[in-house]
Amino acid sequence: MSAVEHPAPPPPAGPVPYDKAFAHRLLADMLRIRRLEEKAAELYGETKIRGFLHLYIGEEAVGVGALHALTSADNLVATYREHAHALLRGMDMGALMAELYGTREGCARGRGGSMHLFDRATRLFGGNAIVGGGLPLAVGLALADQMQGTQRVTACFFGDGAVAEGAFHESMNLAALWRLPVLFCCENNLYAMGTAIERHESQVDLRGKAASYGMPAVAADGMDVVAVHEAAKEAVAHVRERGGPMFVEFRTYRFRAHSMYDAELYRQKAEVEEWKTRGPIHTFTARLKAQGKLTEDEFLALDAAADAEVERAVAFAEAGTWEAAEDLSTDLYTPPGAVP
Amino acid sequence: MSAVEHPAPPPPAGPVPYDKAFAHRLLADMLRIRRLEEKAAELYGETKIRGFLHLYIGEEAVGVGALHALTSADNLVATYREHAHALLRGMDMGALMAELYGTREGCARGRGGSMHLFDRATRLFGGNAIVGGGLPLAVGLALADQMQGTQRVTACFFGDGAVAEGAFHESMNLAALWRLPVLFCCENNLYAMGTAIERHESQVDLRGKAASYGMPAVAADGMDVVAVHEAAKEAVAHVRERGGPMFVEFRTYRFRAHSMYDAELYRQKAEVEEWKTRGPIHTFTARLKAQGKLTEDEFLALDAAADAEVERAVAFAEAGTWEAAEDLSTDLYTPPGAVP
Amino acid sequence: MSRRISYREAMREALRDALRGDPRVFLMGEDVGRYGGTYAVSKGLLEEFGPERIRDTPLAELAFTGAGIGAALGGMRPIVEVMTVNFSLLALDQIVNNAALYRHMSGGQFSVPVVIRMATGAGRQVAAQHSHSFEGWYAGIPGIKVLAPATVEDARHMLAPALADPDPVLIFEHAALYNVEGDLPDACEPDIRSAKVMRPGKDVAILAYGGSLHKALAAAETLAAQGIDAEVVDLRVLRPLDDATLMASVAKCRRAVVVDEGWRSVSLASEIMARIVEQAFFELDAPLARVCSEEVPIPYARHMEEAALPQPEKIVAAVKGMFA
Amino acid sequence: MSRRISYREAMREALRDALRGDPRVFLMGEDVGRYGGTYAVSKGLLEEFGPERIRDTPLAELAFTGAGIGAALGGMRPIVEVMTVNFSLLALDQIVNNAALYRHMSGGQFSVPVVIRMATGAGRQVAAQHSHSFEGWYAGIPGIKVLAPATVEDARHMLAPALADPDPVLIFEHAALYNVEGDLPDACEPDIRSAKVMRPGKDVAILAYGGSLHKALAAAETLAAQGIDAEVVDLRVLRPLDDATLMASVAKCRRAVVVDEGWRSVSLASEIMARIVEQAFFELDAPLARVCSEEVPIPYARHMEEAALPQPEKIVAAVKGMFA
Ligand SMILES: Cc1ncc(C[n+]2csc(CCOP(=O)(O)OP(=O)(O)O)c2C)c(N)n1
Ligand SMILES: Cc1ncc(C[n+]2csc(CCOP(=O)(O)OP(=O)(O)O)c2C)c(N)n1
Ligand SMILES: [Mg+2]
Ligand SMILES: [Mg+2]
Repeated sequence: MSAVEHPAPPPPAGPVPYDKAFAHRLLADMLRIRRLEEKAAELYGETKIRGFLHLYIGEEAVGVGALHALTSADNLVATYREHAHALLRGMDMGALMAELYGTREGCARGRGGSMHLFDRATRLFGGNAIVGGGLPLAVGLALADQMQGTQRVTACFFGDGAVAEGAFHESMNLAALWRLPVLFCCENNLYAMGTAIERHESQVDLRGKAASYGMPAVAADGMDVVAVHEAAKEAVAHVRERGGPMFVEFRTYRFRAHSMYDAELYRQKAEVEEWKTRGPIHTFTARLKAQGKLTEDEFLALDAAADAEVERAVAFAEAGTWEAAEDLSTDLYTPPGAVP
Repeated sequence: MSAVEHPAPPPPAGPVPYDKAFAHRLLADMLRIRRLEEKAAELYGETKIRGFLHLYIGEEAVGVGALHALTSADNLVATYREHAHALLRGMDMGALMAELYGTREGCARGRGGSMHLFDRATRLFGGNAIVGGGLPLAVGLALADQMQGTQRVTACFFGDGAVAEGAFHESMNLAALWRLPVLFCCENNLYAMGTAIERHESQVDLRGKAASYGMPAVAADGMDVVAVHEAAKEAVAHVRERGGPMFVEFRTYRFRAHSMYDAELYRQKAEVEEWKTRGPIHTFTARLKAQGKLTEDEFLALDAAADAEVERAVAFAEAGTWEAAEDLSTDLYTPPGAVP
Repeated sequence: MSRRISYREAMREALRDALRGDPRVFLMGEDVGRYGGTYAVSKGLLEEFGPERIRDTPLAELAFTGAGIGAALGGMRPIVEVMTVNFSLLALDQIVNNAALYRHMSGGQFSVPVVIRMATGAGRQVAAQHSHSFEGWYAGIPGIKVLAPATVEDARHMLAPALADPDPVLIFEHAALYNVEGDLPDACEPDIRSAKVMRPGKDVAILAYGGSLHKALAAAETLAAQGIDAEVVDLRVLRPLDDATLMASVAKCRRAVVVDEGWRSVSLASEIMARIVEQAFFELDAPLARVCSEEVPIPYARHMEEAALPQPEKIVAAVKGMFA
Repeated sequence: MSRRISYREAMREALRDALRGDPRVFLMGEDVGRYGGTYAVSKGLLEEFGPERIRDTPLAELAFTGAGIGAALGGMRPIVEVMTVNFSLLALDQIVNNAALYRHMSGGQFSVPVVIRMATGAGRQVAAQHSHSFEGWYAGIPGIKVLAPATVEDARHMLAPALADPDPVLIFEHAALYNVEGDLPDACEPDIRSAKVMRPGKDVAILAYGGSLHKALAAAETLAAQGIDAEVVDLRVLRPLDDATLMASVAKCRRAVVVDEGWRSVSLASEIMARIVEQAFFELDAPLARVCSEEVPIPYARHMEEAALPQPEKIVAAVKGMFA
């Protein structure tokens, strides 16, 4: 096992410090994401979904743990690997699936697809497919809040690969310099596409970067929804109370290919298998059961509910309609009268 | 005095650990730069020189101390504030002055002016007027050396302001990741144009940045040519022996305006005056005299030599000729037969 | 009634008005505050509006431009100053991939009411890296609007409608114009839609904008003395182009020359020529011509810089070539 | 004699040849090594040439492109792969302000023999931020050369002369072409100077490049069936444009349409139209036309993407409009 480049951390263990309802909510959300994406992969095979499709499978604890630390008044800026984030903000799964289909009922009218989920109602500011491209936006959203006296956190997600981009550096400095309420959430899954973190970062402990901007930083086991949620809660509280930014690194792992085109030449099967044994859903399930907070029947019910939601979403997407080609230019500019 | 935003460090003191000849060389070089630039400022007033002219006055200890730690085989990448660097690499002062005049005899045929001094013979790769723009070049030059097995250091100069640019971050990471022989020389004069470092960097101790890339870093008093030279020697030795990069921060101060258009609204006169009392030339002169390594006559002779060199340079530039307008496109592309 | 004012002061008045009139408006960029603005445009504004609203930024073009876009999404009305168009290349990704695409790509959910100002152009011997004119590239990007005030009137009055516009608006201020004075009429119609005939004529349409407008007007005077009555049109709005005004002028004069300080190839000038040949081909009595910057990095030496840029004499020569 | 080969394999063979032939040549970019190349172009090269010469980079487009320029200055012959043109905006400053200006601005002291490759274009439903075609902008930059291989022959044979060129050369590979197969003749003349008539004709010149070339050829077939004999020219070299070949084709056909996947305004298409009207105005029997991408961010949904891009039917319609 030690031949793998990135050994997995010890499996998450210990009692889950949440009441049953909340623990079930976390589990249910991880299941919803997992089932949604498994279905999406299947639909990709059927060519119902096209373009790029980046799955979050394996990383669900990060999105679920972190987003449950935010309120609906907070802002979210995400990447192209953002099905989980959209769903957890409260986007209807049907609207999400319809967007993957490219129909008019999609959350971005079918124009964005998987990488560009937007939702004004839940303050989801995309779905950004330029690595690092969302970070400056997050800084600006937080600046707007600071200037308007709005109490709000802007959470910004990005991968380990994004840390190498100039955009990361400039955004971190701005946020720290101006003490803006930005929560920088690094989803460190150890790879930027096929490039292992050791081959793209000279210093793989990313908290040191935050320190160099005088920004507090913390790392958490991204395979453990409890660890993620606890770290995120503290970080959100810090940002909310102090007004200044914070950096959180979630150490996680992507179980599937980078996108649908990836032959995964760059990592060993054994490494993936080892990390899968730390899968966020089954380890959490096991802990809850061990603690008597979950029965197998309850698990099956949650899973069935997730499946049913996915089925409904697919049905909704299947019943979708196409935007008219004549509307190609609609909303290139804001129509007169629309409030921006 | 304490009302100023950036109090000056204690004046450089203590014995100068160099023999007379080398000490005189350092002093002579500081004087050459100073006299050259004083003259350039005068000529700017006479409109002999136009465009942007960024003076190094006050910062001479940095260039002189640092460049005397390099050999002629090393590479240099500089900024738009690079008269000193060009001269210290060994560029003929006449060719430099002619470039400021814009004549064909200039080091870049009059095409570059003050911000774009180039000299193939002394491995001076510009004069770059995009803040941070030279850093990636330096990384690439060092990469070429590493790949070709050439033992050479590439020194790259940039200001405190450049540290905020994405180019800095990306370049530091690349150099550290690939262990390239780059010497990152930060001329921290506490201001980026009119923006004090506290208003452009969330963390003003810039060594922390280097640490976040796992790159060794050191800071030196940039008003003290001895401190600069010692730090630079060690850093160059480190890069040469280990092959990996190093970051050196020289803390210095610009006595003149940022460029010729600057009303200096952003800093107090008292601050400038205080720093002037730490002027690198007169403090070094005083130390040498106190140590018996310099007489007033010797000083006057060095100064006169500098003046004479400047006079010759001006005469050379005055006698210059203009590139023909028909040659506007010459060297847009490499002419056939020219070795790139 | 009118008053004498410099382009710089006109721009500053526009900024002051905007800041006074709407608490959501703020200005950010490198050295806009304590330094007083590289071109002294924002001088005095820090004192009146404070460092929150006249916000000096680090050298981080990509992030502060993106932050302006984000702040616009967050309900503010930011004016981002990118010191010069040269440095805007570092911010281009944010302008294209966020500002320009955002509304369309989000299915119409979000607008980005940001204004991005920058100085452009050559003519001050600041050499190759500081003498670019990339506004033509920006004029090719759907989802944004692009303005080029060439007169004190436009310097004074384009900012308000740009800020009122719900979509990203870029304003290119030619650096050589800041010191130019002009008569500012007391009553002006703010308009960011139309081109404007600056000098009516009948023999040839000279279509120009920004710093080149004044060269076109100078050329027209020379031509007039030689019996050629040129019409000079100020494009003013580079995106969307006001085709109707341009075509009317071309149709009337039956000859046209486009003046553009951008490099000749793939320029705004080429776009205008393409539109003329699409829309007014049969009105033309002669091939179109353009006077652009030569396709070289702009050199430092004055005579070489002059040789590289559009000049009134080159415009005159181009026009006369059409009558040869 | 010829053999069947895909565009991807042709490009890979070219890379392999270059790496074998010159120890100064190396390839660097995101995921060129262990991943095998985003488009699998460089698959297998890491195994043959090792991680020094097939160099995976961090996500740092600005710095690694600049490092390629620096390495070229330092005596190497780097091939920088920017994964796609979309991300090249982040590197544009280095390409313009260093690569393109360097030789001229240094008074001829330094050349920059770097090759920068990138995938370009839309058509695979990857949505607005991943579907740009900015090669037109690059074609407007003096100091660089710009190539657009559209055939397996050019994919196989443009790299060697690009590397032999002492100045920066950009190569745009249309992402939709990688899977396309073609017949590669055993003997080829490597040439990065000229445009090429791909289909001789006499009624209308269709000028196209890259991914659009194949659409132009398809349109020509349709037109032939309707009695219109179109000549199709592959631009191949986007800078410097081979005016002579283009004008010869235009003069012969007296009608021309330009096809360009870039957004319509300020595009390579507009440049070619401008040149035609400058150089061949009196040869024209009809207004010029162009078929470009619609001026919108490219949408994800397939039918909307198709509507946004040039298509053979649009080319046919544009041509037929000229005969109406
Ligand atoms: C600026 C930019 N460069 C390159 C890409 C292509 N690309 C898409 S995702 C990706 C890897 C990103 O890795 P990371 O940030 O770690 O996120 P992850 O995919 O692992 O979640 C790359 C190289 C891009 N989209 N944007
Ligand atoms: C990318 C870029 N942005 C802005 C400028 C304008 N500018 C020139 S010098 C300068 C300040 C740079 O400060 P610093 O790096 O500290 O160097 P210093 O001038 O103090 O030596 C600025 C903002 C530029 N040349 N390049
Ligand atoms: Mg990753
Ligand atoms: Mg400084």
